[in-house]
Amino acid sequence: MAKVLLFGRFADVAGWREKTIEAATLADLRTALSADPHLAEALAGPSVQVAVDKALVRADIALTAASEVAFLPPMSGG
Amino acid sequence: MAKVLLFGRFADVAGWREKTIEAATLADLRTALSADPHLAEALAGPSVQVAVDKALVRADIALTAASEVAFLPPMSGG
Amino acid sequence: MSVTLQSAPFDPGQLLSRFSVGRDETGAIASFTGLARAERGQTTALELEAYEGFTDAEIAKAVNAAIHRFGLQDAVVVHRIGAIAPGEAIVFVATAAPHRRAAFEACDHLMDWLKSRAPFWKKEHGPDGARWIEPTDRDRTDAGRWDTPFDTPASQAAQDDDK
Amino acid sequence: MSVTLQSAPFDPGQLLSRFSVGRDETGAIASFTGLARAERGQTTALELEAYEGFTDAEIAKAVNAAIHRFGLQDAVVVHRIGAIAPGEAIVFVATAAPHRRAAFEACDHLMDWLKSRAPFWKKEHGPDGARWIEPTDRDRTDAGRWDTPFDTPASQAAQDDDK
Repeated sequence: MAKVLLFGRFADVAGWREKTIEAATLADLRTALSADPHLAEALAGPSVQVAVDKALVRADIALTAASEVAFLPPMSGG
Repeated sequence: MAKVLLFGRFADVAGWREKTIEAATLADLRTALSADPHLAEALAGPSVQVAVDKALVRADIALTAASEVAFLPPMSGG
Repeated sequence: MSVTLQSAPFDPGQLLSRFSVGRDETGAIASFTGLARAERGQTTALELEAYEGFTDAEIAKAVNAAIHRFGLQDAVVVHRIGAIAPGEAIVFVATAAPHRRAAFEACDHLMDWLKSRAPFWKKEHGPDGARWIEPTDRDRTDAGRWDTPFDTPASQAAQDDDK
Repeated sequence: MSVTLQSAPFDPGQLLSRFSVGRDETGAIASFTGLARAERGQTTALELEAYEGFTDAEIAKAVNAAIHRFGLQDAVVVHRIGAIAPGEAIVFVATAAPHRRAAFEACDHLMDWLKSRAPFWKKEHGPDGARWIEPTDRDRTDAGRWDTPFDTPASQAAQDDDK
């Protein structure tokens, strides 16, 4: 279970910005999100970053009900 | 004849900033100013520039009563 | 040092006034203001999205690194988020140092970092609709000017891994 | 474009506010503010002398050359003359351009020029009396960074001749 945040074009692709999703790990969460093939394709793109509780993560990680998972498209800069 | 302006340390050395001096040419004016040996020494230093009517001059030049001659010590920048 | 994300428009001059008072030992203040361009009607508005709590923390890390690297006495970053109209300020950076070389270089460096590596997502609205923008090659090259073997930002390292 | 010599103190922020309004096609404004340093009590005041009508004309030439060289949309220089107390602004330079590289480089260049080649004479007042200041070697080196075969300022050429 985690609060999931989508930024930039990911939110446009998915049609939502924030959702609570049942998942024990980040890998599980990715699988759950893949139910939307457009979002799955967007999240698989290059330079996509994932932050758990506002820290970038690169490996799989366990999630709790309090976890906040953010999917970040390539950053555009300010 | 010319209005003579001294800037920076030249004015400190001479004890004046502005004076009207009889001189037909810049060379004559330099001779007249040499009456003050301290000023003569200061004006002979490196990087000293002379402006006549607000334009830098390097050669001798004729002066009129309306001429303004400025002696500029090495510029310090702002 | 301060980093602010705000949706309200700001006057860069007011920020510079506040930053420059009471500095008896600061010889140099460099500032940069980025404004939204109309592009002759091609851009009607800019929309900037940030991840609050993450974006500001990443910027603060970059500012603190710049303070250390360039020997700054102080630095400030204010960045707009949300919708920005042409002519409005998007970003303001000011740096204070005893001498001007450090102030200029730090300000230049921070802007290069902000334009290419700061966690923002930018949408341009024009007469033909909206599109998401990514950093230009020039932005990446400019930011690369400052890289040292000791200085690969975490976000950049993560990006490189993904490629 | 404007160049102002003034004996009254000024607020750099107010100048930046004025410079940055109504710029729909300006993406970048760089500014620099030079402040008088107290040097821990070693400098009680700075005194700057200019040759009015000459100094401002020379600065205007340098600003116009920078506008042409860097493709600026606008530039402004305000310079104090007379007595300046520690913490007060001595000089303010702002440059406007479509993109930030040009704005930064032009501002940096103008400051290097102003600090080493602008016709000012500077006296530092301290606890042990007053002394006239000349440009530091660093100032000359910084200004030299911008020299091109086509770009030897008249004042510099005259100086070189005298050496």
